[in-house]
Amino acid sequence: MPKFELSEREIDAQALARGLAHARAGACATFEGWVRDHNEGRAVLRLDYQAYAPLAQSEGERIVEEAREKFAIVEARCVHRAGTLAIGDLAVWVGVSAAHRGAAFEACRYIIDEVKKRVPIWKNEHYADGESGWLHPDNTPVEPGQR
Amino acid sequence: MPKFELSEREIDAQALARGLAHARAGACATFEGWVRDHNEGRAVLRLDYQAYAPLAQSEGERIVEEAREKFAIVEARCVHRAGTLAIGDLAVWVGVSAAHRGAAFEACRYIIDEVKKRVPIWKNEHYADGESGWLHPDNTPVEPGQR
Amino acid sequence: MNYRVLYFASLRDRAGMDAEQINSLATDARGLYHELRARHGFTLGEERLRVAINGAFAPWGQTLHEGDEVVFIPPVSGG
Amino acid sequence: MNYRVLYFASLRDRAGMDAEQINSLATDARGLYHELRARHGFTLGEERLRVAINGAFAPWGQTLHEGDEVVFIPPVSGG
Repeated sequence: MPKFELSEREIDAQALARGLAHARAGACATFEGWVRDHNEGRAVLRLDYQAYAPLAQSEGERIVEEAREKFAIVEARCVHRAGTLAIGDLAVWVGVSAAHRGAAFEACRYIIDEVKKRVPIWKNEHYADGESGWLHPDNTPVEPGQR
Repeated sequence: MPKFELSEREIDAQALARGLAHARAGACATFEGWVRDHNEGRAVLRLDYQAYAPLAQSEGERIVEEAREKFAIVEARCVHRAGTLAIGDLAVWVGVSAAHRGAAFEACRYIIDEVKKRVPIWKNEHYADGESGWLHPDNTPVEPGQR
Repeated sequence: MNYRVLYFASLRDRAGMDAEQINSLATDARGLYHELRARHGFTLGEERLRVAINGAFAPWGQTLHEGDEVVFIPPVSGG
Repeated sequence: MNYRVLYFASLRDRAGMDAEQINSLATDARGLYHELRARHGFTLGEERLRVAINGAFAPWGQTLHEGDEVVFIPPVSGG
């Protein structure tokens, strides 16, 4: 089973969390990224994710593998949505199980931070004023002229 | 709705997570504590939680309130089980939503750390060798003679 | 004076009961614990415990009143 | 040589296409990007981009071969 997945369909967080269970796991940390109704002070209506799928897949797998090497964890999974999402939709899910909570939290944080930095996925936000724009990792527009 | 709850029944993590949703929340961090099959090298069969319920309730609420004051979060909830649990059972659930992931992770970690330090709930582990024992916060036995 | 004392975890096991009504000359939780420790053979020292009076954490030296509910809180281990 | 170039995000919008086959004298990704930047009016400089060749990140100076798939990766914004 891949540890990282790009999904065109709704993410089933509950099923994913069940997949982390293990008798020696005493802790499970999860992170969910939801589509917010605003960014940098602008009202957001929806967004599209574009991805360079083969590289997103391999880079995502690499990140989860790094987390397994760096932290004493039992299981880890990450699923990122592609396509068009509405406010409140689950855009990315990360889950980590471990014997102890420190490793679970740290690995979960590591995975989402690295995914946002390195995985070739791009967010195009559609604003209430009719404009749209591709975003930077820091959530500012890619091209100053866009705003 | 109380932000902290002691529950004799199974915890419904999915319903709890839905309760954290908010259009301005872009991040949700959760923590689940599961009953492990071992502790300090001993095989664990099951465990009981005992609680001083009124104080557990008020101290739990205070902790969630502190998290709301310390971190820029939207919603936070914590539910802790009482009674007898089996290996793999969900013993405690913490969930925090926030505009950004840093606050969500930090508040979630704060709540579980403080709950484990301050809320009057005690874990009695039943071991494969037929013994049982009340545990310290560091998961070592309360009374040295117990082992 | 009369106090109601609740026991949890290892104190409950040692005392062999969940709770008791106690008539004591002790006027604070410290004095009351010393008395109960001698009676039940508790091994946990004051420094390992916290005190709750009527459902709220309180200092060891807080004056007790007739009918107060007193709880000695062993090191907790939830989560 | 012939290369296949894929475009994403703002580069796709500027180029007005998802992908193109290109015949170029460029022998590495740096040379190829300079050529395409001039053609499509890309505003992102090399220092803002990463390069992937045949589905793996690669250095700008890596020698290209006939039929390579080259992707210039704008700053990502998943999550």
